[in-house]
Amino acid sequence: MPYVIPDVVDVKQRKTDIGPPHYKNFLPPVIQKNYGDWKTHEILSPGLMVHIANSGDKIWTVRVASPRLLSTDTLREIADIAEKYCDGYFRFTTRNNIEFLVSDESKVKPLMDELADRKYMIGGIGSRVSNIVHTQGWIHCHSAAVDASALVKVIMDEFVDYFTTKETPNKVRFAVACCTNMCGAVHCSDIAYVGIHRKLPRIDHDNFKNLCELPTTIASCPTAAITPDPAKKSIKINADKCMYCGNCFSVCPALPIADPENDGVAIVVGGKVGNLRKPPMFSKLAVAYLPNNTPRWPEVVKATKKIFDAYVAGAKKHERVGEWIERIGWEKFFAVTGLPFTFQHIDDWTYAFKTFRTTTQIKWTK
Amino acid sequence: MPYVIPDVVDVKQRKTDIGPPHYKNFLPPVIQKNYGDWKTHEILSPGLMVHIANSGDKIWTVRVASPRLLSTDTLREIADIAEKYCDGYFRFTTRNNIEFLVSDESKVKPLMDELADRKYMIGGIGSRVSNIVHTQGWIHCHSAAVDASALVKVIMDEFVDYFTTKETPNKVRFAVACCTNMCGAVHCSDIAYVGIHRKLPRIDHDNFKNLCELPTTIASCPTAAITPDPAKKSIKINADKCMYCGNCFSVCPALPIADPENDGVAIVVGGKVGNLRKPPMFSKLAVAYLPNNTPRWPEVVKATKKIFDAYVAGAKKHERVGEWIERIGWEKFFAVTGLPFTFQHIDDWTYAFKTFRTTTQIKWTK
Amino acid sequence: MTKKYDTPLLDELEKGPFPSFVTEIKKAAAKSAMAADELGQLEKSFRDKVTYWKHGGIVGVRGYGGGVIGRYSQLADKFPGVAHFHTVRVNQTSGLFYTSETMKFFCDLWDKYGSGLTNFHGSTGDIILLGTVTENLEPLATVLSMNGFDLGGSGSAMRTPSCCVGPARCEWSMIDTLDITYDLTQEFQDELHRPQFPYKFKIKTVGCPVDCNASIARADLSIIGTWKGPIAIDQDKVKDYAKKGMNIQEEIVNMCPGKCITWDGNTLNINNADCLHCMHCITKLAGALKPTPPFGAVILIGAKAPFVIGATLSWVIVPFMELKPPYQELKDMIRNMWDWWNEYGKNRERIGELIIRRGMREFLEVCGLEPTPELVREPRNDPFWFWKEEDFEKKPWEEFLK
Amino acid sequence: MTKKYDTPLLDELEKGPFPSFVTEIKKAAAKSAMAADELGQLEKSFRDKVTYWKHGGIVGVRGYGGGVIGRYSQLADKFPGVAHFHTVRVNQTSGLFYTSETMKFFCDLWDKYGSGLTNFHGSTGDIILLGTVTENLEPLATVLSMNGFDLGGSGSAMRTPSCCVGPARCEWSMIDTLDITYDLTQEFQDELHRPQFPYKFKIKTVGCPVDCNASIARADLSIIGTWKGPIAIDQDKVKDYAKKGMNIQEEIVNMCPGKCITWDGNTLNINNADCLHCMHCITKLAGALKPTPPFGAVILIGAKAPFVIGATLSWVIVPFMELKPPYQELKDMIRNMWDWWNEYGKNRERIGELIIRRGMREFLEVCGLEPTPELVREPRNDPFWFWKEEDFEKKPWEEFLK
Ligand code: SRM
Ligand code: SRM
Ligand code: SRM
Ligand code: SRM
Ligand code: SF4
Ligand code: SF4
Ligand code: SF4
Ligand code: SF4
Ligand code: SF4
Ligand code: SF4
Ligand code: SF4
Ligand code: SF4
Repeated sequence: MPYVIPDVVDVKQRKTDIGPPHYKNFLPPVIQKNYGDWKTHEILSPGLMVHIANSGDKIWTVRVASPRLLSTDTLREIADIAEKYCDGYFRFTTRNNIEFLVSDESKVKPLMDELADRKYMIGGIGSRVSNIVHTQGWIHCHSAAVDASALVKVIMDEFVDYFTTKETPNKVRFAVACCTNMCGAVHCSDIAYVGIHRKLPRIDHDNFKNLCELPTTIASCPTAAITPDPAKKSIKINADKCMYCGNCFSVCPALPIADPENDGVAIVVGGKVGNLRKPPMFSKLAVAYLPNNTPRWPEVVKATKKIFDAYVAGAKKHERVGEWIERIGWEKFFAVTGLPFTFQHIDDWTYAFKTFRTTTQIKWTK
Repeated sequence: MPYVIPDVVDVKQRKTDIGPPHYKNFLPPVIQKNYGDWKTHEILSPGLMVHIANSGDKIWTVRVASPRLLSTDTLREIADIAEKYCDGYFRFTTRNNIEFLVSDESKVKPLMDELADRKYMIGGIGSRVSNIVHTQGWIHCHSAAVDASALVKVIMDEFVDYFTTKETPNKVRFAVACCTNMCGAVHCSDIAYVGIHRKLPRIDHDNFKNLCELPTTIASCPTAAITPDPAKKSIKINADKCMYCGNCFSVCPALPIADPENDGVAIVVGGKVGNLRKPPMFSKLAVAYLPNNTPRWPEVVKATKKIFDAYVAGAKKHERVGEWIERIGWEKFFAVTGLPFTFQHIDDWTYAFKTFRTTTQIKWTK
Repeated sequence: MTKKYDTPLLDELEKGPFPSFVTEIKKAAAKSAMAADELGQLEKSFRDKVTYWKHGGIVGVRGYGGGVIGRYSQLADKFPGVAHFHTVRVNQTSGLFYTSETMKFFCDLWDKYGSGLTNFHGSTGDIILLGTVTENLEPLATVLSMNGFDLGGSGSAMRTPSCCVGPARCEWSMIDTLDITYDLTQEFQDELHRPQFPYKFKIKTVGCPVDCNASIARADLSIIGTWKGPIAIDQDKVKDYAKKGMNIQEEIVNMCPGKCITWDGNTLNINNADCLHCMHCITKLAGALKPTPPFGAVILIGAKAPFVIGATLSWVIVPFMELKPPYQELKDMIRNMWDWWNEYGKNRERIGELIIRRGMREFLEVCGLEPTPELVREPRNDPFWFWKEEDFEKKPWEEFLK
Repeated sequence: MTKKYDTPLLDELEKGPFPSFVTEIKKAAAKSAMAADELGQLEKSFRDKVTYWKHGGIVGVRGYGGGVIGRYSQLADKFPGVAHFHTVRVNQTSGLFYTSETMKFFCDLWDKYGSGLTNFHGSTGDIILLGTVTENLEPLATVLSMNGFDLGGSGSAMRTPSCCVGPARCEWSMIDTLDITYDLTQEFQDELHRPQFPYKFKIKTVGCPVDCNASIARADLSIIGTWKGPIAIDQDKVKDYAKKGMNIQEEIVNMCPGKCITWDGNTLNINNADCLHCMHCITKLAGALKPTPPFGAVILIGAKAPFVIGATLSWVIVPFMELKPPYQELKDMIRNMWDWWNEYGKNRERIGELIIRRGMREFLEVCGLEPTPELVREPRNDPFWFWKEEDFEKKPWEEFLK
């Protein structure tokens, strides 16, 4: 396909609703030939795997890390590398890594050498840490209580060996969401971070009537803390009911909630999405709040290390973080990580009592 | 203690708040001596066990079934038997069986012989069916959608061998509640019955204002189906929201809901209260409705037999009904019992979505 | 003497091996007009498939706000014997122990003042004396108290506490269930007899996690014995079980929820650090294994029937409390929670419902309890929660950085 | 050329081994004033610990209701390059495959019309072109369409469907994830580009229960491949695994949730009737085990982020659906559910929330689906439920008595 970018664009001529191009256009010939007819695969090293078709054909995949936020310079470089070793074919993974798709075995090693030379980080395949699913943060979103890319960077820097070489009992999926809208996969990740507020939204009564819809604003509140304030043609917030979630701000700009002193990060753990062994699980609260200590959030990194190291030390092979915790029990989780258990850990929202312990089955930890 | 019932009673002399007599007064001497100092017990036959104290002392317990609804004639007979063999000592169990407490081994066999002669049903100890926890029914309660004692009788008649001789994989705890107030232990029993309605309460507007309190009546409705009808000084019921639970009738006699044609019995299964192996479990809906076919509810007996037989055939030793179902899965439960699965089985109340299946883990049954 | 009714439907329920409640009513009916009319009305209920009792009706005895369930027939004309047919709830003895003398006293009492029909016992635990008339209530209560018995609970009151047989005849009881029940009943006579709460409040005590009194499912306050020491093992007895045919691997090891038992055919090993204190191995290997001290109880709150929020099982609020007379810590805690419930509870709101409405934190703080992971099955999942000003002062992460 | 800012805080994030997003912004900043001001504003955010983007702002392209996220700086005076900084969402290719040529086209396009910063990809799956001004939107969209690309979704619309790599490079894919995604995207262009729903609607398709695209957690409609046939076993390959040191008992047998595998050191046996189709054994013994036909998909509904009712995972609504082009049954079902949602859904009410509000029965009936036990983790527990008149006619118990 020859791509064109004319100097002068006639916007009237634009076609609509053509949808994306057909995927066949982007598949390497060996994939087109063996589409749906793969036999097996082997993981040859942390960043290299080969898929073998029933026909005997093979395709090698070399995976490298990506910060997801990519400049066109970097993208061009990737394209160049793909041209050199992969006939131009490459893909991204659902976790934002880059996969070079090599059809010719002899090109695998040279590709990996060049990637290494250029300081690409090869790895992420198999039972280890892969890239972190994340969101916009302060780079682009009005709603962010924390930056997302920075958290990814500091966590991956800490656990980088587990991307490139070391193994974990099973895959460890990290995720970051910069606010409770949770555009990342936070609610079902092994270890995840979510930006939170801890103070009431500030009501800008003057702007409310211009910028916000009353019913939508009221309906947005998960705790029904918002009621109309007819006198002011605005709203009231019941401070006792507000959980600082910020959903009212999502629908109404006149309710800013960001607060540099009190915003920060919560850590949730033990979620997963796959159906292997245990059904998919939600992440649960491990640390209710850590401060936004820019630029490298040392408390977040430390707390994560406590969780991660305890998991690596304690889990059986193939156990995900949540499976390990379920087996040892939450009381042991808090004991072995040394993380404090606070009132915030005890649910008090709509389905709270479904999380209370309704058994005398308890392990003594002290 | 010499008990007195004077011919003329001076009600002014009554003492209040004395509480029950001290339990020590009712304990056989061997129990008083070895109180809190038991070593072990042995189940010698389905209705006989012996408890052995660290001192070497023993006490034998002979258990017989009771319909719980007892006439003074029968109670006197029981007292006489206890006098003859047990120095007058006996007790009831938390499931309403009668336990004769024998301190003298030589009296055990004669006691059991006499009980058998008098057609007492000996059994219920160990891994089998015991008596059915139940409620008042048409014998005494204004709220009953079904009779309780009759259900107990017909179910126990059916499974009587499992009380007197045969074993089950683990104890099978039956319960009956005649309405959704559930004065029995229905919500946590292996197999249980609850009387239900299927039609709207009928509003007696004339009596409402005399007999009922508006806020209490509104608050009683679990689905918020009740709203005020100021014109009539009464209430309205939103037919789309009413689940026929009858709680409004509990607080307001002007809302009769009983309906001979449509009332009946639901069967719930798989609950338990003990903490052994699995934490306590709620019972879940197995059969949404069976008709009140007095006097012996043949459909209820048949449906129960399907469940009971499948459990006995399929469960591992020590598995309770709920543990067996959890292991095989609900889809298999419905397949092996042949019970129909209907829309009523799918929760649509407050916590409904917590019961939906959030995994692709499925067993194929056809 | 008493009226006779044809009862073809009920007669069907005298057939079959299990003891028949119909036979019991007939026995009473032979002597009591009330019981006879009960039988007649019941036959009609079976024919018409509907109850014929009127809704409610308040009756009671002087100085008490409960203990009697008023009951009137809708068919008083046809069955005058049950025009009134009230129930008297009598506080049972701890552990449901009786002597023949006591039982005969109850029989005499009830033949004199009631229908001759009883329930041993009601679901809550009371002795249920079924069917009497309003006039008999005062003398009945007086004779009861002369003989050392007292009424049980009804209405928005503490209800008659009850327990399992416990230390009286069970080797596994780790707390004195009978004594706790007796002591609490005596301590809270006023709360038992004079409804003063938003709704009913039930206490059930059992000696161990087997829970032979369904405490966790049917009591607002569940007190369940447990232990902290290791499980003592008599290896010879374990081997005996194996010899007698028990498949220890299948029946014990594989069924242990803590996955903390091993068995090599010779020796049973328990990793007590992972034990969940479920009682499975101990009960199935009765005599071979036993819990060791410290003994105490798990305290749980909130079980109830389905209205209005759905049935609940009790929730752990104290993972381990030592329970020695006079049980002061327990009593103080109970009073604190009642004060709070009385202050905030709505009419007909059980304490568990109030906890849901106002939050577990407030409840724990009222009771002077700490948050600990033992209280939850799992921590919350959705990322919204409350902060109090005092929380901002705590900076537990400062620990991390050391 | 472009402005330079001191960025001491961000510079810290160029240290350490993982590729740095700050380096990426700096690269773009060297050429683009927008990217340069992005860097400047971001440093300020890091200093002040707060975001400096304004709330919302609607921008778009003619004929489309979505695909662009309007974004304006609060600090336009200080950082004029990001006064406008809109995001353009471009519908990605199924499976996220690219050629170098295509990628270079995107680079040229974005250097011309935008900041030079991108995300490959957004969480929903779109190509994210980060940072452009309103004037550039029309020409950008035109050039995209000239070259065969189109905008993705935003707002209350169907969002860009996405999938796992599936049959393109995975031996376990039991449905054609790429084709289903492409076909549905083409079928529902109008719903993708013109918001007409109460709220957003996401579709994610994966080839098997491993769910490499988090479909069950992040899609209103989750389509997950599965199988009905037995698991085929290559015993030699299993033995190879054992030889290479895999502890088959521990790692496979004990971890099987169906408890349906046995291993005697020589032969692996699977009782397929108890298999839960979880994929554990198949993935861990890659090459030795494989699923066999019939192949199809489990269809699930309702996953979403926490607002307003708490995060949900999708719920099974069809235990097994064959999925062959043109996927008519699936498309009809989707249209039916959308009609219902459009009729009853409130503003900002996801379809899962509507199902909770109006009941699963109504939803199933609208979709023409039957109640089956596979839809629930467990049947309801509390004893209140609805009856419809038509239910009274069915008397399934008449079967029992035969
Ligand atoms: C490339 C990718 C699909 C795509 O369309 O892009 C992919 C590819 C493969 N996955 Fe995956 N998975 C991919 C995201 C996922 C996700 C989704 C996510 O993380 O958001 C999951 C679900 C995670 C969860 O449960 O929370 C996922 C859970 C798995 C598992 C299950 C692990 C477990 O036991 O729980 C396997 C099986 C295994 O590893 O044994 C697997 C296996 C595989 C195999 C071996 C499948 C195959 O035969 O090709 C592929 C290479 C394995 C590897 O990376 O270790 N893949 N895999 C995704 C790579 C993401 C990345 O860059 O790391
Ligand atoms: C007498 C009684 C206590 C009382 O204060 O009255 C009692 C007495 C004993 N129970 Fe119980 N249990 C009694 C009600 C219960 C209840 C409560 C209920 O059914 O409402 C339960 C909980 C049931 C549940 O989980 O839903 C109960 C669950 C058990 C179990 C656990 C069974 C299991 O594995 O799930 C054991 C242990 C065993 O049988 O191995 C047990 C064991 C025992 C032992 C062996 C304890 C002992 O060492 O003395 C006693 C005789 C066993 C027997 O009857 O088979 N008892 N037992 C109750 C007799 C009721 C009856 O008439 O049948
Ligand atoms: C007699 C007894 C049933 C029996 O045959 O054993 C009984 C009988 C009644 N119960 Fe009950 N309940 C009895 C134990 C229970 C239990 C079980 C327990 O205590 O272990 C429960 C479930 C546990 C709980 O407390 O939640 C129970 C939950 C109810 C409820 C629902 C309460 C709720 O919060 O949802 C009501 C409705 C009410 O309070 O208005 C109720 C109301 C009633 C009333 C008073 C009817 C009414 O609506 O006013 C019944 C009087 C029947 C009659 O005519 O004699 N009864 N009731 C039990 C009391 C005997 C005793 O004192 O020993
Ligand atoms: C760009 C992206 C994050 C990213 O960095 O990848 C994103 C960014 C935003 N999301 Fe999102 N969401 C993105 C994927 C998600 C996902 C994950 C997914 O789709 O797999 C979720 C969770 C799943 C779900 O749909 O529930 C998600 C749940 C939300 C919500 C909460 C929706 C809810 O029902 O609770 C909001 C709030 C809203 O809709 O107003 C939201 C709103 C937003 C807005 C539009 C902010 C707003 O309040 O208006 C963000 C714009 C940021 C910006 O300035 O660019 N975003 N959002 C993702 C879209 C990229 C793409 O098209 O590929
Ligand atoms: S998670 Fe919140 S702050 Fe982050 S991109 Fe999504 S809406 Fe914006
Ligand atoms: S922040 Fe959340 S809880 Fe507080 S008022 Fe706004 S929407 Fe309601
Ligand atoms: S369950 Fe209902 S009908 Fe039966 S005794 Fe209790 S309140 Fe009365
Ligand atoms: S029967 Fe139940 S659901 Fe119906 S109106 Fe009365 S309280 Fe509400
Ligand atoms: S609950 Fe425990 S202590 Fe009480 S009787 Fe049952 S087994 Fe014994
Ligand atoms: S008490 Fe229960 S958890 Fe503890 S060792 Fe025995 S079976 Fe295992
Ligand atoms: S979801 Fe299944 S089919 Fe798709 S890539 Fe993952 S393992 Fe392969
Ligand atoms: S797919 Fe899962 S459930 Fe089925 S046999 Fe394999 S491990 Fe067991």
